[in-house]
Amino acid sequence: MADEGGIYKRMATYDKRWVYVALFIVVLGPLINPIGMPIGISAQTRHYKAELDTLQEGDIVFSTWNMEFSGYMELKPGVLATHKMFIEKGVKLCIAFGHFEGVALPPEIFKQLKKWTDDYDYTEGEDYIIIGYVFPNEAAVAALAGDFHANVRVDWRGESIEGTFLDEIQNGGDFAMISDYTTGLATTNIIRHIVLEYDTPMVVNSIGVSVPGHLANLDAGLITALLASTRGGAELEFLIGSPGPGLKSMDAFTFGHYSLIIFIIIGNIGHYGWTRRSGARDRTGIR
Amino acid sequence: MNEFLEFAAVVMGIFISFCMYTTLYGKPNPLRSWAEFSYLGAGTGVSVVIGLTYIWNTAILGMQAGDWILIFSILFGLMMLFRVHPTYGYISRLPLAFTVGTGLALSLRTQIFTAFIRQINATIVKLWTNVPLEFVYRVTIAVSVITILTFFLYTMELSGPLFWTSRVGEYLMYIGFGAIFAQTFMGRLGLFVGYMESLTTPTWKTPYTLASALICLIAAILFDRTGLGEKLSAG
Amino acid sequence: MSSFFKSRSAQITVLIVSFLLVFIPYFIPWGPLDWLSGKLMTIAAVTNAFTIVIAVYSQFRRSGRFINERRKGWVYHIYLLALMAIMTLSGFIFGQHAGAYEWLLLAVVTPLSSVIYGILAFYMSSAGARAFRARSPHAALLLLAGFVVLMYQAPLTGAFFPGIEGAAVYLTDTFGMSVSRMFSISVSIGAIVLGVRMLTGKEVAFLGFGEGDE
Amino acid sequence: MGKPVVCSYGCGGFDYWTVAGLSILGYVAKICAETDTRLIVPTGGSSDSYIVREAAVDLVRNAYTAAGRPEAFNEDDMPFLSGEQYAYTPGYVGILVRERPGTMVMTGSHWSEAMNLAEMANAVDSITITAGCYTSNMAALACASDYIMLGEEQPAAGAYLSRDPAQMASIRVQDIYKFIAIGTILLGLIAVNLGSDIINRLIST
Repeated sequence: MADEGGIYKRMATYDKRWVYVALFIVVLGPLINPIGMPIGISAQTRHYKAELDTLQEGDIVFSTWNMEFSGYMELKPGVLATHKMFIEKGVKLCIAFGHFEGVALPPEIFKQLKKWTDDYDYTEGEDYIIIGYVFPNEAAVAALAGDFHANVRVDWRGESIEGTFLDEIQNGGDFAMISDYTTGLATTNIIRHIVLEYDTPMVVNSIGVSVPGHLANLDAGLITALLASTRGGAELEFLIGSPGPGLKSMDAFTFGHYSLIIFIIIGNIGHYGWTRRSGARDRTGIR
Repeated sequence: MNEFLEFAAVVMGIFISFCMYTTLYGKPNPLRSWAEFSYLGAGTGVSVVIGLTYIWNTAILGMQAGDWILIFSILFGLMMLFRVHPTYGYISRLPLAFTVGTGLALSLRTQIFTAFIRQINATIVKLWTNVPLEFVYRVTIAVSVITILTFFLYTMELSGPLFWTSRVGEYLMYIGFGAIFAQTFMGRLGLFVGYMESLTTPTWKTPYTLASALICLIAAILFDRTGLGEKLSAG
Repeated sequence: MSSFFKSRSAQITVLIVSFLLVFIPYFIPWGPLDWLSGKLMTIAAVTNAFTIVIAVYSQFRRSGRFINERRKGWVYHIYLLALMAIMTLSGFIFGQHAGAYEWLLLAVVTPLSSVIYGILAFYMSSAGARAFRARSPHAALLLLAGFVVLMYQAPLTGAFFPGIEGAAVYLTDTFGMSVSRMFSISVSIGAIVLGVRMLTGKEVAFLGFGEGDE
Repeated sequence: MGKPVVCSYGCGGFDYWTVAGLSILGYVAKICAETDTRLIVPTGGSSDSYIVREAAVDLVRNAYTAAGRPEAFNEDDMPFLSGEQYAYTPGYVGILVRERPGTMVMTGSHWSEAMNLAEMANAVDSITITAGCYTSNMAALACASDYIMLGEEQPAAGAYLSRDPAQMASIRVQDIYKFIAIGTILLGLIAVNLGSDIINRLIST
């Protein structure tokens, strides 16, 4: 009796750590030996690129990095591909952080963009200014949106921002566009206190978990375009013809999804083969 | 930072990462405790430096530039610290009332528009357009929003039409949850794949990554089998 | 003086006045009031930033007890406090772009932050594998929708089976979006109602007042 | 079963979800005090959470006092796990792995760490009762937990358990507003499909 149900019981009650081992293997494998399988391009990403194409040389974009260093791991393809477009177009950037880990991002990001910044002579102070961690809470976002220079006097190295292209910015409405990269953090507050107040167009590169929420904002006209997670970034790399970490990760992305699908199938076989007959209960909150 | 120090930091970062991944094994071990307390100490240190720098850049430099009203931010900030004092805790009530009052004003004055009116307005649309698919989209959204809203009514008995709309709403909600679970999984997988990509690029990192993974897996199993894991891990 | 702080009605008055001074200028633009409202927001932002000091104090208090009483794992707490001190002192002395601060940021903080956030993929896999089982109508609908969107999100599928984009985008952009929209509507109502409770003094626990306090 | 109970009220400041989480914590603390069950309450998780922690300590102390067992209250079982979300998470997971509680009740405003905590509680065979506070969290926690409070079921549960008239009245007001929202959408759809966008213009002035 003990082993009754045999293979079906094992399929229904296997040690979940095998799921973890499988995920490590299917992700690390293709990263170490890339295969380069094809990918489809979504309409959402095409619209995001079209929105960026409306920018002109000299436009000042508010590039808001509302991400921890860990969130950057997911948004890296979208961040790098979008900033390559900004550099090629000669757009000026005001870069702000929404998390204290943001201070670790500029060295990492501009190291990956070095070829572009050298080719286009794109320099800090002239073409981009990093004002640092300025969004600790909602009050700080609202204050900065209303009176920029009363709340931002120095950049992230403590040097004055007077006499730079930021002199043209008095409030949130003076930016040509807000380009947000977000794991959540201050994005909702930027929509509330800049977009709603000044109608500044805002494009968002969001982690997967926040996509449903931003779809509602996109449909309500609060944001103008949405780039979804690693996959959106990989599609943008493809559209601008500059393969990077996104396209390299797509094989692992495919296998990661397929491994979950396989485990779901195994679980359902085990459920119908053993759980239903044994009267055991699946431990889940779904009614 | 010179080259050797940067190399050492990267290799240490790889090893400490897999020490934290031993959490997946599900049993306590000293490698995981070391990683946990490393992050607790260094992470709190970073937030202290960034937090106090923000206060300096905003309040102190602001006052030096003539914004004397900002003296209240220092005064209120110091009063806030009494929150943990056993006897004089009541001193923190003034700055608390002030910050909660301004916080409420900031969120309420815009939330009614972004999260309520704009969302209702976006649902009230012409259903029929000359694109059949768009008609299907708009009807689905309208029916879903209305029926799911009825599922979350608590203070009235759901009988008659309300019974059926709430039942339909519950089923449509679970379809939504299925789609949202998959999107959330895509995001989380993107985080993990993005980090593994950074641990294998440039390629010189790959041997250190595979070695750390193997060492930590073996260590987790040995600590568990010998019972040392429980003894040597944190309380 | 202490009676002012201990008076519930006095603190609720402060709450209401600071609320109005920031709420009204949003609807009635008037120069001096706009200026004051902007300054109050900056003051509130800086006041909130001070709470980091309470965090460090609470951490020292808890670790101190572990060390003094030699409780299990007390060595880890010495290590924690030492690392916190090194990070803080190095950040202020050498700045955020040099010294031990920069090294520990690269070697400890950013890797572990990436691990702890990225580890969710594993937990979602095991939870999904356990829960996506067609054992009830609700679970079957969840499984079907999840399966279609998961298949679509695997980049390879779209290249061979383009039709899946239509089905998956329909599920995410209608049902998924509707669930988000519904929660957005109902949560905003809840937040507004909570705000009214606070302003009318019905919710004062956050100020440290008990039930009977006056 | 002799095992402890872990109950958390979230990492946020005093927001909509935290108030509900505290009401549920008050009820759980009362039961634990009456049944002499050890209660562990992880606190911290964000800079906003410092303000809430003091209120939570008072709440649990009062529950033990009301049950006639003030000496059983132990503030060490309300550990502060840093003001940083990703330092709070491994600390909380460490408590689950070491204490292996019989039940974990996770309410209030939790963010991405909720999945870590729910799956680890499942791994140590705890009964897992959770509440999600944003859409993606609810979908994932619905799969990972044994029992879940969806969306506003959490504040409704908090009001029901605390018997606080103000919270009960709030749930009633929210239902009325939901009816207003449903009515507005229905009226608006009828009007706009008959050619008049009067409702759209009315609500967006």
